[in-house]
Amino acid sequence: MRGVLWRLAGSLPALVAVIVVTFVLTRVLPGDTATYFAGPTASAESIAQIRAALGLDRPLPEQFWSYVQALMRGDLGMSLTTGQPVLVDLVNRLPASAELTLVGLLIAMGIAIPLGVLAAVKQGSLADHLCRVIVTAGVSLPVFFTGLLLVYVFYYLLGWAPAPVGRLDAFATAPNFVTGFYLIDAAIARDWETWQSAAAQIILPACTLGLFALAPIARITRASMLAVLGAEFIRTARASGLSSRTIILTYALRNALLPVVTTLGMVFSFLLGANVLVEKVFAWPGIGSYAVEALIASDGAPVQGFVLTMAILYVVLNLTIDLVNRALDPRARHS
Amino acid sequence: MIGNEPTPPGPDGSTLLDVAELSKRFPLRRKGWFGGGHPSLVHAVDDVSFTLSRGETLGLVGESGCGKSTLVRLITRLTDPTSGSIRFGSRELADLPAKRFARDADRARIQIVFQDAGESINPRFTAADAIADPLRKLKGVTGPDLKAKVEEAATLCGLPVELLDRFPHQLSGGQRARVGIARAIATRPDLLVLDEPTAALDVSVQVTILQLLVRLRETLGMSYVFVSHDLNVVRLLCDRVIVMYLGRIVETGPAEQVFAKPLHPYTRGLVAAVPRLDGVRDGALRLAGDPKSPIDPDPHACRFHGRCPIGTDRCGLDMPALRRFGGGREAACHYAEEPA
Amino acid sequence: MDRRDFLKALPAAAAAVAAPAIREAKAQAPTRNETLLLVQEYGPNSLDMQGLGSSQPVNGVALNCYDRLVSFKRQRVDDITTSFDINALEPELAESWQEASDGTSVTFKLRADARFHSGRSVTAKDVKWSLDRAVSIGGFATTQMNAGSLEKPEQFVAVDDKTFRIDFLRRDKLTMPNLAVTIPFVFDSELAIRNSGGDPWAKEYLKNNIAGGGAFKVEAWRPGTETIYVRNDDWKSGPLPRLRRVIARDIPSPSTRRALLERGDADISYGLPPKDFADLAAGNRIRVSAVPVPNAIWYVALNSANPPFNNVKLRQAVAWALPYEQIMQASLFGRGVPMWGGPSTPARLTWPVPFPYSANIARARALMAESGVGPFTTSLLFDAGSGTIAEPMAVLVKEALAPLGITVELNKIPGANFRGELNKKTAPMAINRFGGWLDWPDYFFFWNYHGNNSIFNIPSYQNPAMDRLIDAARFTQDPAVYAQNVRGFLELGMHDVPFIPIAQPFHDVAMQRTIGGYQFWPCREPDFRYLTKG
Amino acid sequence: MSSSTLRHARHVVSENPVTGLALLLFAFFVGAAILGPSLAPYDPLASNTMRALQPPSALHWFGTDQIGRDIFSRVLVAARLDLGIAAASVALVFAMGGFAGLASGFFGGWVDMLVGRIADTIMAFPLFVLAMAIVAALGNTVPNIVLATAIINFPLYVRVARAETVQRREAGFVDAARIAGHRDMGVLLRQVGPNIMPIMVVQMSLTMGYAILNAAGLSFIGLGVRAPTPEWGIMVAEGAAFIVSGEWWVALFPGATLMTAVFCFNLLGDGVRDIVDPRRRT
Amino acid sequence: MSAVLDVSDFSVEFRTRSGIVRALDRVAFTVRRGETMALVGESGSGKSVTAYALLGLLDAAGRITRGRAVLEGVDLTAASPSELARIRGKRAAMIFQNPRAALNPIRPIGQQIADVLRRHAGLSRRDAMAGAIDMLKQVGIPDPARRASAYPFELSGGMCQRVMIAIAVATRPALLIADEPTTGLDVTTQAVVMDIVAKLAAETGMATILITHDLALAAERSARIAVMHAGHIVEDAATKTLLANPRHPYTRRLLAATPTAAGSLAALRSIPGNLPDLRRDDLPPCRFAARCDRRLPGCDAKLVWRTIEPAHRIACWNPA
Repeated sequence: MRGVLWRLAGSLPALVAVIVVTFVLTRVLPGDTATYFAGPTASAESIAQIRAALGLDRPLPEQFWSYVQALMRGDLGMSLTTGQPVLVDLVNRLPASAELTLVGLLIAMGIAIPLGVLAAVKQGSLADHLCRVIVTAGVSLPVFFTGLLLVYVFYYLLGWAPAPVGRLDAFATAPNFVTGFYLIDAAIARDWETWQSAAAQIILPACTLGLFALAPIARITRASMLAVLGAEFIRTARASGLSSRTIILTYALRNALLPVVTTLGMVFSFLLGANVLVEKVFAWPGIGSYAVEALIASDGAPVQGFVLTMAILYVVLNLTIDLVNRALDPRARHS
Repeated sequence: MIGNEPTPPGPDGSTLLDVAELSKRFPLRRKGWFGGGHPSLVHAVDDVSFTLSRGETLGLVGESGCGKSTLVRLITRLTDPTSGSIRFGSRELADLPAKRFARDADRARIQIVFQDAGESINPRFTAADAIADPLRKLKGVTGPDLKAKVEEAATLCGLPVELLDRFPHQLSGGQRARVGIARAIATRPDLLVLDEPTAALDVSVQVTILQLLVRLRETLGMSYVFVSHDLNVVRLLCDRVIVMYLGRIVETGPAEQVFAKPLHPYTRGLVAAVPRLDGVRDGALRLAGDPKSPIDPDPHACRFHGRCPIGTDRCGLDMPALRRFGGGREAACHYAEEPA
Repeated sequence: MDRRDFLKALPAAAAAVAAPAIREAKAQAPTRNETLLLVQEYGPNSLDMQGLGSSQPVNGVALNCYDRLVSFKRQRVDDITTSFDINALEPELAESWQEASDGTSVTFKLRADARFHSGRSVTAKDVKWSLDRAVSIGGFATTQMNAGSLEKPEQFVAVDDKTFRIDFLRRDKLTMPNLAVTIPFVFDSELAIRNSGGDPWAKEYLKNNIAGGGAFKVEAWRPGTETIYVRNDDWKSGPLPRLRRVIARDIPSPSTRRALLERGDADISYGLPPKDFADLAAGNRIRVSAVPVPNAIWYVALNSANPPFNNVKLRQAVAWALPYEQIMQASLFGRGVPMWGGPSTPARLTWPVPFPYSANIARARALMAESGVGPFTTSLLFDAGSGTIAEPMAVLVKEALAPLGITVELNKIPGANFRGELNKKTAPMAINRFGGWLDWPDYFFFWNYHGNNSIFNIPSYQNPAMDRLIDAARFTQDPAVYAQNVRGFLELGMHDVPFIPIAQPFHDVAMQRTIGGYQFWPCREPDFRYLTKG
Repeated sequence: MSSSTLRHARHVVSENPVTGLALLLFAFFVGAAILGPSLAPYDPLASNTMRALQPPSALHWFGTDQIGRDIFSRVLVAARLDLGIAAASVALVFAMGGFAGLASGFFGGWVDMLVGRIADTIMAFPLFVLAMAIVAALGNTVPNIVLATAIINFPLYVRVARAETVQRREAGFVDAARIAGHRDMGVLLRQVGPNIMPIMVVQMSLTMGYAILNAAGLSFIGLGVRAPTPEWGIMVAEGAAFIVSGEWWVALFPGATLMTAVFCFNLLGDGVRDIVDPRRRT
Repeated sequence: MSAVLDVSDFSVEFRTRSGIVRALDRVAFTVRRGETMALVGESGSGKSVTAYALLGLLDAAGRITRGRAVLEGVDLTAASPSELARIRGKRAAMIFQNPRAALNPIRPIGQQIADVLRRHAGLSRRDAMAGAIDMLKQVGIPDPARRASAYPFELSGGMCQRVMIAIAVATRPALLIADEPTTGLDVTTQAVVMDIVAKLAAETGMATILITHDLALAAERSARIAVMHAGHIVEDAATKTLLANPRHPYTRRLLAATPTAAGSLAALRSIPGNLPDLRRDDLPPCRFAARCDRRLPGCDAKLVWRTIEPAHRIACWNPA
């Protein structure tokens, strides 16, 4: 517990740095919030007026101070593009991104880990080479391109996938909010029609993401599996005549999972960032596309809010990985 | 060269190295909320004193974790001591930070042969590069002069000159050991520290390396500090021996006598545990269990207390100091008796 | 805008967003045939078109969820499209109106049965509050009101419960038409004030809530995701809409929107790239309604205030060098009316009107020589947001100017910064599209060519002669004087070419064959009141 | 490289045909990058609206785009820019991250702390969005794209260099170098540095692919290289609008080329790793 | 006493890139119940390969090319991988050097012992754990019930080696192969660990093969020593006989190079030359011939195994 708190405290400097860097970045972004607010027909005076009202005419440190004060109150500012408080937008959109990323990650794990294990167990075999080519091809696909292609083929040409209109079919109703994850919420509500719609909608974008996550996971699984299979304790296990099932699953895989878990964390945070492009293609109402739109529109507050959310997520993620590692590895628990 | 006069060599038999009350403690990194309390200390080397004469070979033995390696790093000035003195010739080296010592004039005079010759040679260096490195850096030798000196050192160590352009992985274990020795003697040091130089070698090769070391000591007039866990080898090579236990010296004396009639119960256990070609001796002394933790040891208790077969309550309350015995021997045990 | 206001609004906004999640099942849910699925690039960022910073789709909210006093007269243009007559008005909330004989005011009689969604009867007080708000709130709404000489709250008088009068500041032909655009819509002022939290114009409340009496209510609004409208069954300002529910989904990818239409999953979409409209129009599965956007052109602006384009010969040379045909083909895919190759004097006194230029490299070279400007490098600004059209256009312009010794660097600016860049008025060349809601030539010229140098005067064009012509045309009552001045500024514009018109764009809307009743308005947002399905 | 390394390389290629294929592709891309502009059958910038959106044919192998430019020529010419950006950013991050990681691992203490904090901070950003923000803030020029790509890769390089350095910090040869009179900086740059080089080279070839993707992604969003410069990401973005309408070649060829290039570099990264360190093969 | 393991004519090859390594050539020996036999040799002599090959633990490159190895009536060279897996750990077990690395770092030691019991003795989870705790007690680990849930990193090297021994002998195997079990341990710990092995062997009557490079350790701990050189067993005799009367030139050389508690450095002699390259096709029949000072012309013709007196075999035409 103390270790956890320590970890949290240790991540504070990074969070502060993130806040500062984002603030500076958004201030140097070209584009002028006041001009945007003033509307197309505004005069110079009215723009100046609005600038003063927004506090944009004050010196940067002062602006930063009021930004931090607002942050302390949980106020992340307003989005110009959606017209909503950034916090509300983020709260509404985060589950969409998280659900998409998690499902993508699960798909990737479901394929990559067995593939990596197989490749390691049959090192140098055809399966190994094939696995290498497949996962490398997966990571080589630009997600923006894969997404388009998948939509074109599976929706437009074949009609197998539902219309890429977001998290639910247009005529379906969102399940009652419990976790914000439609798949879970619909299951809780036992609303299988909605569940099906949500599942059908998520499958293509999640695959697009998953394809991208395949390689790092398969790669690290194979590498760490190979390292573990070559370890002396595996030789002991074999010398003790344990079944190959026990050796591979209980002895090798559990040890091999330690670096995999660490990588999963990185992959997850990487995917959270990478799904900005996927969300755009699939009209997915997540925070990624939200941030990109805002960035393109030089809309600072959502970008700041997004980055801050991601930074916090990153911290939480690392913490989770730490905890998982502790659960898996007695040595980590000890130190 | 940084304005330090190199120590002038003294006559054979005079004191070359005088280590006094040398200690090294490592703080343990402890994550406290406000860093409160004193950090725990690992007592790696604790209050160690000894001298080494010119031309002498001093053996250093003890179990893993007894502080041998730290002591070696201290006297080769790779690490700074926590307290104590290291006099090299007439010069005090303990106050000189290891960083500064790197280019000191005396750096060339204290060299070391590392335990694993393969690992101690930069994999991207050829044998010649490795041997040339200290010559170039410490003696400023360059050009053809350098080549000659490298070849000379190699030849002295029985390393064929044609192997000089090979990389470490292209050499056999024995050849690598020779490269390691050639590098160490290239600058003609007065003190050579040998850190288990034959531990990774097969017996057949070990013999030649040991014989080479004896020959080099005689021709170059060096003093050795020889670290090994193999008591038989130590006995063969060393004039005197130091036995360490948990950072402290428990016994010193002429090698032959220490192994023949150990005074300290730990030395007795150690000697008894060495397998012998003449077969097992029933009822030999066994040291069961493991050494205590070196972290914040009780300053009043004998470090061997608890594992000692003859220890009494007194040993837990009163740490025995090194006592002198006849024949130039010392032992740190309340119950050690003058050898018969 | 105070950040504290934002925070206070937070729970309300969150509730507004969360509320639909606990929608109760309606007794008689609308059938799919009564539900329209509209897919658009992006949705409204507010529910209040009068508010600051409202985006284009908010016009749709104003149009469908609020009523105005009057609307333009609807006018059928082809078998799928109904447009409007800007010179004729029809009743909406007002059942009749009467201009005073001295021409200083107009008095409206409000519909007796008109009720807000709240059930309260619409009164003249509400109309006054709404128009007061429009002229006082600042930003676009106020500017638009001012364009019709609607400037002060004192102009608006609630005579009695159902009688409302507007006093004219001056005689302005734009005053009455300006009452039919999407700005002067009528709020339920009591509801708004009750929830205003002390703000006289209830900006925060109205941004997130509908307080009106239009034909539709907003059932759910998830900014950036979807907006769901349901019919107001008690609507009296017109025939009850056939659609009972409209789902407007934000689908940023145009290819996806096209695919949705082609596969029959969406009913209607607009804002596709011209190529897609061209393809869809050529096929017969999807219907495409195309209306040339009134008062609008795609143009290349040349900065007339600074060298080198302050040289009129150089501007003319450029106008003679542009590859109009190629642009029309490769960039607009024919979705527009050509604005080049016209007679040397305006063929008609309307706007836009074809300019006399066309691609003629020999004339361009000659004029270039005459101008005395040597080879130079310049840059061409365009909006990344309309990149599908502007980018190929820019590339073609760049290529076409190379033979004249003009090296053009393309400067693609992300949407939000584009306006800021334009505002700097320093860009030597810019590609842009402008359309005024009120379809008069002098309206366009006032905003674009006038020396008052509004933001839309991208070339920073300054010519006192032009200003005189425009001002004279704007406020004359005499048709002959008007015609003379319009002819004058059109000709001057053609000669000085600070703007080189390329084409008058089509406003394209693609829809399933089952969709009928498409209505085009100046704001260009779809009007659900007339749409039918099945 | 010693002759034994070469022999080993040859062995790796012969044992692993995939690496051979990657090498072949690599040669092709490098060739395109060097010779591209002189090999291109058409001017990559010349439009011809008469021949707009032509499907692939003998005249135009990859077809033509919206304004009739030859896609094959554009794809070919783009190789130099795309690979150039990737190579430059990888070289930059190699220098920055490699040294920072080396120093961090070697000296520990506050250097390690500082470098770790910087890397942590960068990692806490969603990387692609950070790259977007940097480019958006500094302006979308090629040097800024290179810089942004380098910055987001920085933590990765630091991590690898640091781990490798820490592993070697305690190695015998480091002590040997000290004994031989090397000071810290000397040991760092001349002893440890060259030893972590092979791993860093592997890292470079592995991140090349990612760097290409990143640059193309930025261009796709509109924050990268400016039109009408031929660049794979922009070309995919431009072509994306035409996929549904059936002009698949506009996006497909640049997209497939982009993919192949990244694929090639990723495979090559594995191959280089095999050559440098057979035990690490994954 | 009956033979637990009878190895005859046992050859192993490794296929590598640079050629076929003839790692073992016609190795033959017998271990009896309760007997401890030492396989002694320098690195590369093939002593570990022998152990690995016997238990079917060779990696993919290695294979047994000829010979038989009969363990209690079962020919291990003819057994299928799954049969071998059932024999390993049940009837023949093995312990290794570097015990800490040889244990699963993230599995409690008790579990690791219990895994073997469950697999081979078919015990329930609970019985297996009880058995594991009992085994820990037998190998002299204090407080076994509590230590059973400890992880390897929490134990000293000596303790880990005891756990290894517990894993190996948990199923009362007929044969224990100890592959350099004390290399890397301190001499004091080595003595204790070897005592435990001896005690367990005496209690259960299992045969032990002690693989070591340390002739002194072999002398102290085994009844019989087989000396290996370059894939051959060059001499195999009772320990006393071998030390007192070594006949093979290599054995004599090895003894002459081994430092003893008495004697001087000058008296030690190294062995000239190197091991032959086992990849060579023209490997001489006697692989020591090139280094041998008693070499005869006949040495180049054929290798001979001779029993020169009961229980003393050598591979030499010209023994000392």
